[in-house]
Amino acid sequence: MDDLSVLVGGRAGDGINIAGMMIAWLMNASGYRPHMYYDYPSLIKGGHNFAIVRGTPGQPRAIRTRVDILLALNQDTIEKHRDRIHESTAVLFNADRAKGPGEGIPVSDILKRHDAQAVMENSCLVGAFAKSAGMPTNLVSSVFKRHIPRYVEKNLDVALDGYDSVRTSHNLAPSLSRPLPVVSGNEAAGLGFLCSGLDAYVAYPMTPSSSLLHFLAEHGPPAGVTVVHPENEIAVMLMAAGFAYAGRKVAVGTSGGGFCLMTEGLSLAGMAELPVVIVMSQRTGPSTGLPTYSAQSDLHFVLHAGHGEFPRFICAPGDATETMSWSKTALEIAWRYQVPSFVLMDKHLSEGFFSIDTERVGGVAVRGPETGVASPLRRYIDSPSGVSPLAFPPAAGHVIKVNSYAHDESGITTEDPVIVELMTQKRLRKEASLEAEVQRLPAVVTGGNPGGTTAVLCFGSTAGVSEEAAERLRYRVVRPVVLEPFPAKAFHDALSGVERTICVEENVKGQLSLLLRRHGLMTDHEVRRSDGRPFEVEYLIKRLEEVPL
Amino acid sequence: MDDLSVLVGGRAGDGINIAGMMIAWLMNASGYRPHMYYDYPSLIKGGHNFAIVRGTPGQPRAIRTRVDILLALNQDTIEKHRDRIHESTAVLFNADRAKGPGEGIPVSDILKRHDAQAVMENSCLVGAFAKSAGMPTNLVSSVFKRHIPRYVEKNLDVALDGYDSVRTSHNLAPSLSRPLPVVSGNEAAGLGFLCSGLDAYVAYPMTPSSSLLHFLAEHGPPAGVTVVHPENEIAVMLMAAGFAYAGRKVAVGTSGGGFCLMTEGLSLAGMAELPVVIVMSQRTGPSTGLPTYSAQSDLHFVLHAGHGEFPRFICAPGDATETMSWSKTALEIAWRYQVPSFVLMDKHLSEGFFSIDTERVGGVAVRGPETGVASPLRRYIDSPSGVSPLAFPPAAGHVIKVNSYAHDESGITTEDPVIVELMTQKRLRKEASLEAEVQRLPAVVTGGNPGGTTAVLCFGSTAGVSEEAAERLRYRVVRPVVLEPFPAKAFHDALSGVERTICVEENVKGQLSLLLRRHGLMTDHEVRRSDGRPFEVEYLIKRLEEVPL
Amino acid sequence: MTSRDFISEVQNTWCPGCGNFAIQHTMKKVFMELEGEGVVPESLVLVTGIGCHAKIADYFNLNSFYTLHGRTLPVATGIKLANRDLTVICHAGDGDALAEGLDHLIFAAKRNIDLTVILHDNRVYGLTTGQYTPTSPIGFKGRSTPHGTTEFPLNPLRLMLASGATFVARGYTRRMPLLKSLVKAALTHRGFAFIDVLQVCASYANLTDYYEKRVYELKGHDTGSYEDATMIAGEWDYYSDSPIGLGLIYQKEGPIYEPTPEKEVLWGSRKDLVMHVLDSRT
Amino acid sequence: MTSRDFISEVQNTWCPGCGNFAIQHTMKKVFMELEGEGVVPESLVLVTGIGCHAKIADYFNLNSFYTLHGRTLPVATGIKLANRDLTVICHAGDGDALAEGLDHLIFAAKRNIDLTVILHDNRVYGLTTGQYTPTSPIGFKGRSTPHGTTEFPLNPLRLMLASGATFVARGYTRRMPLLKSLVKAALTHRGFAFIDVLQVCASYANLTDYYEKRVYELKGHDTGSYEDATMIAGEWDYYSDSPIGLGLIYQKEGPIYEPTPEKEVLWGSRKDLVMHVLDSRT
Ligand SMILES: Cc1ncc(C[n+]2csc(CCOP(=O)(O)OP(=O)(O)O)c2C)c(N)n1
Ligand SMILES: Cc1ncc(C[n+]2csc(CCOP(=O)(O)OP(=O)(O)O)c2C)c(N)n1
Ligand code: SF4
Ligand code: SF4
Ligand SMILES: [Mg+2]
Ligand SMILES: [Mg+2]
Repeated sequence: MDDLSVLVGGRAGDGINIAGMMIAWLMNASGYRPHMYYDYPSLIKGGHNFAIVRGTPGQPRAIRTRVDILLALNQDTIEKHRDRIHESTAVLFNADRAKGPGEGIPVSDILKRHDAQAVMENSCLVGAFAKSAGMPTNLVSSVFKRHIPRYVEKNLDVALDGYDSVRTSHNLAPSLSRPLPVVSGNEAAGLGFLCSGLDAYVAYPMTPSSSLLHFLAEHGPPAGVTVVHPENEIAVMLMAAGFAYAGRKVAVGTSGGGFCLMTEGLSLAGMAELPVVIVMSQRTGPSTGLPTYSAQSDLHFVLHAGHGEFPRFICAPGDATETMSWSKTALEIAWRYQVPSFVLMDKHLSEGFFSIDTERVGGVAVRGPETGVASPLRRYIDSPSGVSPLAFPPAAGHVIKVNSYAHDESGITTEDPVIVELMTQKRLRKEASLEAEVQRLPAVVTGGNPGGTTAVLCFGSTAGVSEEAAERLRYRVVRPVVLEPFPAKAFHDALSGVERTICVEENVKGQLSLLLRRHGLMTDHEVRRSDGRPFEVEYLIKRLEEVPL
Repeated sequence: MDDLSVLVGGRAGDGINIAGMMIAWLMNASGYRPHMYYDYPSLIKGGHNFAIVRGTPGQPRAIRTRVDILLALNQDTIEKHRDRIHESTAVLFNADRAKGPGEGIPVSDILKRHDAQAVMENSCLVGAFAKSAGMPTNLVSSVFKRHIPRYVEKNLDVALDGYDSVRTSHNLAPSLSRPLPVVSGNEAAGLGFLCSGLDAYVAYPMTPSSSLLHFLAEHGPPAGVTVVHPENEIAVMLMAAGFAYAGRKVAVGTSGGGFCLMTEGLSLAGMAELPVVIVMSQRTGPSTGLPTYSAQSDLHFVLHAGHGEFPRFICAPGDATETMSWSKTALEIAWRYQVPSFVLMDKHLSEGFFSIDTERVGGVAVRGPETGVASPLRRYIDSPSGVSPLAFPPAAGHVIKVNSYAHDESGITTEDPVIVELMTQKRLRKEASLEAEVQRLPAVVTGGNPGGTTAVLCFGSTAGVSEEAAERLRYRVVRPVVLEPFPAKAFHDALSGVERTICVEENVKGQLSLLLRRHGLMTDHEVRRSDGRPFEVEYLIKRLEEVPL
Repeated sequence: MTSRDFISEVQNTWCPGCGNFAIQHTMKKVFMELEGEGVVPESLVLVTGIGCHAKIADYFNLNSFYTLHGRTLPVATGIKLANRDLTVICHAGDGDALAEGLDHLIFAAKRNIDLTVILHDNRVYGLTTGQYTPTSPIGFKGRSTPHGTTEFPLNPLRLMLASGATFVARGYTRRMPLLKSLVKAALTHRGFAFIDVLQVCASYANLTDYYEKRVYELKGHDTGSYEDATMIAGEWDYYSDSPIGLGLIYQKEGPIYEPTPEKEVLWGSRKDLVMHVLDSRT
Repeated sequence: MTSRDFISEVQNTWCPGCGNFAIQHTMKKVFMELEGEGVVPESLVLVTGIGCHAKIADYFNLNSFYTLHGRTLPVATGIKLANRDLTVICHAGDGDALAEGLDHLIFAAKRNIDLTVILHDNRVYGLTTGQYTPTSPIGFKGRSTPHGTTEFPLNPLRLMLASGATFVARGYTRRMPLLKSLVKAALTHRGFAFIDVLQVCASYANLTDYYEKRVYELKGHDTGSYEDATMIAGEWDYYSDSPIGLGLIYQKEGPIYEPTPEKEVLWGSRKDLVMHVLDSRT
């Protein structure tokens, strides 16, 4: 077999995410590319948590409903996931907290034997998984040694006893892929920023964007990145504006509610032409909603947020590799055009794990903003591209003025309709330049069966599942990665020969569909989900099959 | 003549708006319906201010470029408005601060004669206007007595000397219309709210919404309306949520930047199903922009503001009479469907003055929300319409829980996908009910030449100028007053027989046009203006005539 | 709703050992006492932010408004202005009320609006898994500051005193009888009452040992003296080694916020008012 | 940019008699003095809110960031963190910094970020034509409170002291020599400096007579004592009849805010760091 799905479940606080990651690393070390989905309610202890880890020789980017190995730290895990169990599923459970059917593991005995704490239960199950999947013990030791930060030996002892207590149920076909780094979508964004010269990251914690803050707070400062967690999201956006004014490359991150509070500052960035990157990771709304579940329901909010009209760039990557590329691109574009620039993500992408192929990571080359100073510097001097040269204080002999009011080329407030119109046109021209830039980017991705006459349309994190389902059904996938300025021509080109379109989205209103209408495409069918859970491969196939011909 | 346009101009602090209002009242008393546009920069003293007052026997709702009488308190006024002067324009100026051509008025002599202060300059010019327009002195005295709060006699003496110092240049045709109340768009909204039982108004000052706060702060409390001006707009929206929870009919008002700060609370209102009316008065953006100038550039922001998806009602009235009707309707709809409900305005409408025909004021009849309690009360109990019965604390024997998280029918937090989906569907069903309600409203207005095959499409404050221009050109005007849920059927019906559409908007992106595309209508031509100034009748006609056939 | 169960049937998901249990228990006891004294439970309204503390909205079988992160105060103010007969209680977090929504807290105090704020001051963002808050001690290593913070904490008591609060107290979740008397006093205080409750967070900031060594009960100072109160509030700076006084720090009577001084409806009917306004505009 | 004209050619539109002129003039003198002492004008950055006060951004021929209503502080903080060599000065309004964006002001003080706030405290919203602000006296009849406010004013000095500000002073636009020395001291103070400038608003809150009768220059108190400072700051409550002390109220040295304690770049290059992270994830 070469497509293994493992579910590990228990209560919040049981270390389910760590167990999932260990399984991912074990797969990785066996030459299987892992993808992990982590499902947890918004609480610290108790409640049902589970992770699904899927490994295949090529990178999987979606999960299946059916699992091959189910690791249950408690009875709940078995009950809640009955529909994932099929005849060849190996169910391995903590015999103290659950009863079968399946293979019980005497976890408390094993822990007692090694004088280990309750938190090591998960290591025991991970060991059992390795045996069940037919992995050798030396692989287990090397992965534990590499990835367990504390009490490695004891954890390993526990794991190996777990290993010994079950049978091998699946024999993974050998795979020769070399292990790749495994990172979350948020970490990929952080890595992209680090590569493209980020100077500062400012954020207020909010699921599912927080882990980007955590990542950069840990790794940023030693690399010279200033990381600030201020009083609230209003301050976040405005601090970022300050950094940008002073010439430092800055990004912010948040989710819906926090983004609401940034919209006034966003409009300021639009008017004052300040480059700011916004990582906006969607979760189920409205309002506090389901903090730890996903959605694609803020697309139009992000498209239109902030009062007044100003150019912006929005990209929505589909997996970790793309996230790393496009976060580089987003930062570069922000500076090249002095615009707010969005990386639109969601919980599935932000907190999902993927192996990442750094050689595939692209992104536009760093060319940087137009700099150089006119004398005396006019911060908003008009130009054919609409982009003005940049300079930052202190600039000898120059004053650098930015302004949230309508202003003249020097940044001085004006109410003169002629100047106002001139500057409005300048910003519009900047948008046109940005549009031309987007034409040079891989802004639309085609997948599945390139000749398919039925096309699945999607954006963002549903990329993986759409492609896998489409491959099965011999459908084409056409996916805009850039959503603003919308790559209309490339999109229509990618649709050539298509007779039937199905738009797949995680929202109730069909937000991509609405956007496409604006560009002259009326989608034929809609497949939507809005309970915060990911489309699993089988489920999406079924939903696509249900769509009338 | 029966169409009189008067411009009065001077510096900020000269009382130009008061002069304009006096002229409006004089017209009103002469049986002419006045409309006033007031143009001022964002400063307290100095700078150029002017008002244009136009009177006709029927209600004018737009201004003309050409003026018939120009009243100049200073030279600037003459210089800046040269293109408004035509051969029969009477130019009357303060001879101390301007020199002709035209008729100079010895203002300082007159003031000295009556020992009057400099602030009374404007009364002198108003008197001169009355003479120039051929109004009798007894009309001047009665209007002054009615509308000047202090030093009536002295102001009147000054006015009558101004009267005597010029010739009569225009003879208004007699009109028998009875004088109607003259109010601003904001005041009309306030009156609509008072009529429909508003309990509380919460706002933070922001041009051009502030005068609604001022109006209700003055007239609300004696009528039992609680008016609060809190620390900022976040507090505004959340206080409103508190009022709504406790069963009090509440409205808030703001403009773009302040609205940004309300978006998180808006999404809360959507999720918690709290009825809140938002008066959103647009001004030129982005960001601080031009605080005292107009725009229609926040339509899509208002359509999509707040993260996640929830039903909302948006209406955009076109003049004061409509504003009074629709603000009643907006409040009623908010409560009937427990949704956020918008009155979308702009500077031209909010601060423009119109006479108002109270007999024409409609608005849905007050039917109120479904109330009554289930036992035990479930605040979000599902129902065929999606609307749950309302009750407010204290409700004997019941607990009333509202919640920003995804919740069950009782308002208790849930992460269960089945319940989440149920409640999402309930909100969607509420939207469907609201859609059906909109079909019963006069949600689309047709004007101009009803049989015209060219249709001018517009929304909000451009109603008046579009209709006047369209009448001239024998075009039809089709104007949605409700923008969400969009009255698609009524709109398409109103367009029947139309072969060519021209969309008139005060923004750069064509926001109405984009919205119409979503509903299957690709507009043919666009006429836009984005410098914050109103379309004047002649200007719009010219622009419409330039549109290729 | 006589003799009722104040606690709802919702499954409680606070971590074992969490100080929120003590707060919940204390509130319940006070509510029961109040009911005994004739307060109808239906007139109680709990307003919570978002965070671990806020789950108390679900856990009480009482009217509640589960608001947004940082926004208890404006919502509570709206409710109170809408109906003066309701007893409005904010359960706020330290991240909630002191970072995201500090502005509102200060203005509620300034206005002396008649409601009570129970600050679940665990000195960490609990629900978002452990970042520093405004009251975290300097050097705190949270997930957003893994190298340790470099900021001194805010002293919420001093801030509240400077803002005009008329009832300022400090409680501690491991001193429940005192906490109960403070909550009772706060709820019966006419005006804005603020209790900074030092709440143990078992998972991210378990300061039990630190507190146990330092807390003592305040006695005998003049609770009506602003100067004394400021000094007492400053005795402990929320990070270094000094005694931590628990109890009522300051209380005074002051006028309760009313948006306008007008008390009576001057117009017989809305219609009369509208007619009057329209009339004046002809 | 040697020997330069600090004042720009933009037409000034403050009302005749407005106290902002005095502030502008004072700033200019301090800037000139600083230039004489070797501070390059290009290293000065003015950050303003929105309001009458904020027009100073246009009126100075200096680097400026004309922000949003209420948001001087976070922008200024970003600028300062981006480049420690800049001298960052916030010109904020009382509505601006004490209502709309109070949160930020308190956090800037808490962090002791090295910048200066000049509060143009005219005790009214000037630009929006006269509504009450947090420092308006009780009973103020503004356009949003035509029947008179019912709220006591905030005392910004006490708030700043309670927030950890290390330089707190009060100036008055009709005492320019004192104002100048305060501004100079604030700009040379290392850390967060706050000056509450009582600014006459000629159009909506002309309190000249009220101030002239009451102001006096503070002398001889221990500016290093928090307790003394709190008392002095409270002598006048911003509404009733008591002397109004002008001058430096409090100053102390404290560590300047740095987001993280790390000072050096540990990784030779970003690439090395990225490689290291990726490596640890296989
Ligand atoms: C606008 C906004 N920003 C961020 C969040 C994410 N968030 C939820 S709870 C929380 C922190 C809670 O900390 P605290 O208020 O101290 O409560 P505790 O969990 O410690 O009780 C944060 C940051 C949010 N819900 N809304
Ligand atoms: C978010 C937001 N709300 C409201 C406004 C409108 N506004 C502009 S200036 C101002 C008040 C200014 O008062 P203050 O800060 O005291 O400055 P002053 O004019 O008195 O100098 C207000 C409310 C705004 N620009 N932005
Ligand atoms: S994280 Fe802390 S505050 Fe939250 S429930 Fe657990 S112990 Fe309590
Ligand atoms: S309104 Fe007041 S603060 Fe504003 S410019 Fe005029 S006098 Fe100065
Ligand atoms: Mg906390
Ligand atoms: Mg002010």
